[in-house]
Amino acid sequence: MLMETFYAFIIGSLVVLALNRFPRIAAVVAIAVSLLPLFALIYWAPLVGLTLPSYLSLLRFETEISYALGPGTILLQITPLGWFFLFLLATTFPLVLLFASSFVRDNAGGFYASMLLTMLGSFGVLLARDMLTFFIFWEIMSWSILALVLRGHDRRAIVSYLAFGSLSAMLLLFGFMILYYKTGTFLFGEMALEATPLTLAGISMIVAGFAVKGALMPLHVWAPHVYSRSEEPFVAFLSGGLSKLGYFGMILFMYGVATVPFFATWGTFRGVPYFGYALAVIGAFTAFAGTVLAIMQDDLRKLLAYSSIGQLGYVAIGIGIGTPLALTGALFQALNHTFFKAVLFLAAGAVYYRTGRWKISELGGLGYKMPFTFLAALFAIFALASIPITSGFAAKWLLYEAAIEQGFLFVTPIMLIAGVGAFLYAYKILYGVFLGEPRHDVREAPLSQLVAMWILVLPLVVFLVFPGWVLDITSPILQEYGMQPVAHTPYVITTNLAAYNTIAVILALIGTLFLALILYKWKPQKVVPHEDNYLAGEPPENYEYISMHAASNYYEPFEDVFGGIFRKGAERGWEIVLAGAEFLSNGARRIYTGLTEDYSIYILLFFLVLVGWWLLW
Amino acid sequence: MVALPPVLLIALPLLFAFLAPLVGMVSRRMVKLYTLLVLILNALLSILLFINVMANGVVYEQLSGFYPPVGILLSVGYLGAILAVLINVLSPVVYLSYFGEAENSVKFSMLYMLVTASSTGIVITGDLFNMFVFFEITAVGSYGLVASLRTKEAFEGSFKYIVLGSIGSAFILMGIATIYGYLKTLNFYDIALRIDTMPETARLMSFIFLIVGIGVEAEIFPLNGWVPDAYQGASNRVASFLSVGPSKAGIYAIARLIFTLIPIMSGFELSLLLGIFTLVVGELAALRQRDVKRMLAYSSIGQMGLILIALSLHSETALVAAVFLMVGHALAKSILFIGSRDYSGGLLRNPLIAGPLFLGVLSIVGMPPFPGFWGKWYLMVDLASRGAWTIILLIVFTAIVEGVYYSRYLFRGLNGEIRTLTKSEIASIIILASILILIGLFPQYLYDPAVMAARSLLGGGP
Amino acid sequence: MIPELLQPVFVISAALLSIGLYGVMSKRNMLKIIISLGLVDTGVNVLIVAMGYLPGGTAPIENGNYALYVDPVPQALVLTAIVIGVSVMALALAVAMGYYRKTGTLELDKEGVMKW
Amino acid sequence: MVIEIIEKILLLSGMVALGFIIGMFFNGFARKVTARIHNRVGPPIYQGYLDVFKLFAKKTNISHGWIFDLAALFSVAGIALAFLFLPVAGISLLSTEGDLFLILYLLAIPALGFALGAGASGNPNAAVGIMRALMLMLAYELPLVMVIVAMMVHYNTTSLATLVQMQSNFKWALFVPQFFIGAIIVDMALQGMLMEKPFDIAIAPHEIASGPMVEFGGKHLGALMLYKMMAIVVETTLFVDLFLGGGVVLSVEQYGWIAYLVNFLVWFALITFVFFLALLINAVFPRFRIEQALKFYWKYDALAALLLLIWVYAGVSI
Repeated sequence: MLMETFYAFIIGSLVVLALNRFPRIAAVVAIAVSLLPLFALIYWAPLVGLTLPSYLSLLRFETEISYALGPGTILLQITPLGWFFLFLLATTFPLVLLFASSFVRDNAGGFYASMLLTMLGSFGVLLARDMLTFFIFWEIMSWSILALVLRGHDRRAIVSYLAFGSLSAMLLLFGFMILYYKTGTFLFGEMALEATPLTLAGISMIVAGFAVKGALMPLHVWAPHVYSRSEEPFVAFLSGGLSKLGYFGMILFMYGVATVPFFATWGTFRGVPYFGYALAVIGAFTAFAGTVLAIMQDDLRKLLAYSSIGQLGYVAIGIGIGTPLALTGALFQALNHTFFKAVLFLAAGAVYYRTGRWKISELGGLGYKMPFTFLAALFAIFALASIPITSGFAAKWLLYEAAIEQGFLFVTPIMLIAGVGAFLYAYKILYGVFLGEPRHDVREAPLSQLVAMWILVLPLVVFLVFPGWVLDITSPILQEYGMQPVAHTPYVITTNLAAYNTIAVILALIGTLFLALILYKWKPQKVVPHEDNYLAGEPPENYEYISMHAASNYYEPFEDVFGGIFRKGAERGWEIVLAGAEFLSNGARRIYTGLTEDYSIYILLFFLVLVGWWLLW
Repeated sequence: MVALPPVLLIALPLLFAFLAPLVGMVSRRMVKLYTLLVLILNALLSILLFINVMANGVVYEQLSGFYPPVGILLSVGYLGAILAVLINVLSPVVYLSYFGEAENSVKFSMLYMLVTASSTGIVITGDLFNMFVFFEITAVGSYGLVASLRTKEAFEGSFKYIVLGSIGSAFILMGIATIYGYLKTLNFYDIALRIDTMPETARLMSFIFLIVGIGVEAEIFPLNGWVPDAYQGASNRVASFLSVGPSKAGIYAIARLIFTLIPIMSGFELSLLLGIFTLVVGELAALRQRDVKRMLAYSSIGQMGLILIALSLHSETALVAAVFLMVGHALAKSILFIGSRDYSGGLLRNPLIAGPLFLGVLSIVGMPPFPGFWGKWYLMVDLASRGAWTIILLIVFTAIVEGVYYSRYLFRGLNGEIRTLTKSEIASIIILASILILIGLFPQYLYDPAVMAARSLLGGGP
Repeated sequence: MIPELLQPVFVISAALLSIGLYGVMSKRNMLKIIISLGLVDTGVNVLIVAMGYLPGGTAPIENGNYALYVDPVPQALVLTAIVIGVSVMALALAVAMGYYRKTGTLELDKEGVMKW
Repeated sequence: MVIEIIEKILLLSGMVALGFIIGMFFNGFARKVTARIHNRVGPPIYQGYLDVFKLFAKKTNISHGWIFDLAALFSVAGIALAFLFLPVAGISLLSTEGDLFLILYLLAIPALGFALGAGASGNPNAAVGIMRALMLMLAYELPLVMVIVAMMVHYNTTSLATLVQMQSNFKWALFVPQFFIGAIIVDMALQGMLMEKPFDIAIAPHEIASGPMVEFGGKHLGALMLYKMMAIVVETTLFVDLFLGGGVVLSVEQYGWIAYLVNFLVWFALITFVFFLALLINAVFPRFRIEQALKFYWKYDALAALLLLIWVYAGVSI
């Protein structure tokens, strides 16, 4: 059924293209096809030690397959790592399509077709067994994203995506070629890397190529533009699912193909190879700068985009540190980020669907109008801010523990302060969009959108109580790389330094909440409209909401302090690089003067040079 | 199956081309249909020939009753067969885009058939002077096609093409004269057999003459001044056809020159160097280009450089890459050039136009599974197995530059006032894109012939 | 291999070529360029004819006495080349005419759009 | 088993009640001390109790909807939760179930809950106050976490209970030279945590009408006051646990229940002393604007903390 899944995706994308005029039917077809990876996921569950009831696995999928595609051979095989990331993508994907069924209006067939191709590419990437297969599917994924980006009609998004996409592809290709040159094989399993500077350069290029997709600074420039100018269901999948593939690749190449001893050849810093340490530092910087930039955004989508960049920085930190604890933390963070950021982008989409606005300063008071959207977003925001009553905290906690375990004195505070910064922008979303003055008379989001959001909240709730279950499915990955899994029970995670018991926290919170509730219900209360208190029930003439809802320039003092340093820093740098290339380009263009005399002089000169070179000299 | 003589491929369209005015006398509107039918017939013939070659090996045919080496010999090799199919199949598809035009120019159709026939002639001939003649017919036809738009730019571009083309043909003639002066033969096989008996200097001189002459047609860097001007001045379908027929024939001639005719080591080195220069200059020049046709022309130059690099690496993998690059470039560029009429705005808002153009861009920048990807991949694999990191670095750099300017291209197609293409042009690019997809999904049907072509070339065959 | 007798011919050929190329490289008037191209063609043709020449050779007509004859192939080649050259020149003149009709001049425009 | 659970629940509830009682005492204590420094008489020392009871006894309570109510609930419950996870006088009720990171993040629950309700009120003053409070939090957290990380690496633990244990027998962190500096840095951060001057711009009563609390009244305000009072206890206890050995002077194994009593009294004396220090600073300083506060913490405090990190880095090898 594995090969058939790929066929189903290709045929499905053609069918939905043909159904362009019937968006509803197209959505149904697309969702039906999108469930296939989910079945594969269930069928392969024993691979990571999960035993699911057999009636769930309706379809059978091969665990390994090879398919001759003309010049090359497509080699596919499911691994625990692939399974983990497939879990993230396959669960998110049908739901964003469900959301899209009411959100995407014009040219829906194209949208679903491109989405299906994106998933096709990701599916192949996660199963790839050699570099050719990996690259083919990776690029299919990349260009189908480009097709979706084109729908946004935004210059910066298109140019930055394709430019950085090419950069990423070429870095990968270059790196793959170096590995091929040194090992003589494309198969991941057969590569025995010698520790030479050339291989290190190859691995560095590959990691840099993945960093583009994972939006690590300073390679993140495309992400805010793309995230803020594309349709929300796609962005939810891009940020939630596809950006993880960059980190999937990093783990695969840093711990599957290369190994810790390989990197340790060039020395270690506190038990972490310099290479990993550098990645961790970049990750920490990304986490911090992404957070600072997110605080300063007014466009909801840009805020979420920078937040994505920042949160994914943590994943890079974990991968860089590379201890079992850190890798577990990185995977856990990736999982959390998938679900809460998908929910947030979808919630933003739902808000836009009803109000038609993106600017936080133009929204407000939707909490009472769209309570279910608000609650889903609230939960996701709690997870984003890593409040200890959510699964978001467990991931961050693992990463902090890992950093302290290695004695990282300078990286850890940056991680922590970026975590605090997350409160600031999290509150900005809450206040600017959902709290404060009600300014739009709107209804709750459509059912399909609510269902999509709430199903995505579900894993966050489950892993809030039982973070150990995530550790269960990450353990086989660590074992595959010869590492010791982190000690855990379903709700207690134990490290060398401390333990974290979710049940204790949750029960204690329930207890204290109960106490507070008793205190609170002591006296009755009455609900009055907002204006009644501070406007004494008499709104003045020419009552302007904008003056009352203090959400524009919310963190203005903050921007005064940080704005100059952070805003557009990376973009400027890349613009200089582009300007350099355009300078060269001008030089090359000047060759073609448009004059026959010059052109014929070139020919004669060329002739004379050749004659001189070969015959006389 | 009846083995049809390959000469039909050249003779039929030539004959029908000169019959076209007769048809035109009956009804000028009939001419288009007539031409299309002739071209389709030719495409079918070329496919038959291709099947024959793949099944039975190289097909020879002697013309005009003399035995080789005196008589003219046609020899259809594997690479020749692939390119013959490429040219002859794409030529009617590109011609299809002419149907929407109001004008019914008999001259245009004639020239079109002429160029198709003579480009095919270049890739299936076995005689040096015959090749020269076909080169000249191709060139004359192309000059006329470029000028067919009858604007100032068209005339200017055409004139530049004529000047450089004539100088190029003079160089080819001198090369032929040198070779003939020493070896008294013009047959490829004969020359290849006895090329070692030529004095070193004469051999090098003839090589230089020929590469300078052919290089003008094959769009190699210092010799390709006409390319941007002619492509910019030409109408969209002419530019499209130029990138299918003449340029591919030119690069085929280069391949024959460096592999069969004068296979000297320094020849490969030189063409490698030229390829690198062509690639870098072409891609860089495209980066800042605002005129879409001109940008595509520079991009074509870059692609030619890439193909030349692949050819001059002298290995099976690289030659397979070259075949894929040629096919991919011909298909993708013809799509993009047809889409370049009035490109300034809104074109990509129509899904039927956006789809093929998007696929074209993907193939050019080397995205899988399109042929451009296989070309780049195998080229990289070959370079990597030699550890030629400098060249890889340059290719990587130019690929990123390509990404930048094609992204600008895509953006420009999205915003602005709504324009569209004629129905026939849309049909044409859709057919081209389908071929692109088919090759992408079933690359083995190109791969196997490509491998045979590579082996044959490396063995000194056609 | 090449008879010394022919050396003046080579000189003539080279001179024609050089003049032609110089014309192409220095003139901007279309007619002058076309004339220069004609000179280049002629130069090359002279060279090819000279290649086949044998001192004292006759025309290769089958009359039983062809021990010493001029190589016919170059002559055939040159004939073809001349034909081609004429057609190219005709086309070039047509293009020049068209250009003239559009712009009213035969000078190639230095400030035109067709550059860079 | 059941008895054990009930025992545990009673202990926990007692601890929460104790926290509230001490918190209310601190409120009166603060007003008294400040008044004396200002050479006034001031309210009686039990004024805190009176205020809270009065607010909870109010008949009319105004709310702005369920999100508004969440604020009071979450702030009280959250701060109590944080208190339970702290070792108090060496008694670790829940503190072995989590660690310092957990406590740092638990402190955010009441703050966010509070902010949620204040935001839901729709009053611009509240929004401005919350903005300032959050920025202040960002400001003081940087030096705070730097010092905490330095301590974690130095002691090679992240558990606060273990940290307190390692400081028993008067091996207080305060007496380690680098952490003496650390204590000063954290004390400055504590000033911001407690929102005492010069860092009380967030709740500035004269400018933005007490900021976040402006819309609250009756039991809502009572709950928020409870939260503010308890927060004083939690934050000073955190300081004492970090640097002053958590107030543990006698070992429980050796002295039995007397040890509990003595430790408890010492802990109480220490947190009072720490709070007293904060009050002294509070009484004599004017207030910083928010960007000044940010610059103060990130420039001077954090710079000192950076030096501390370098010091610890030089001294620690793993």
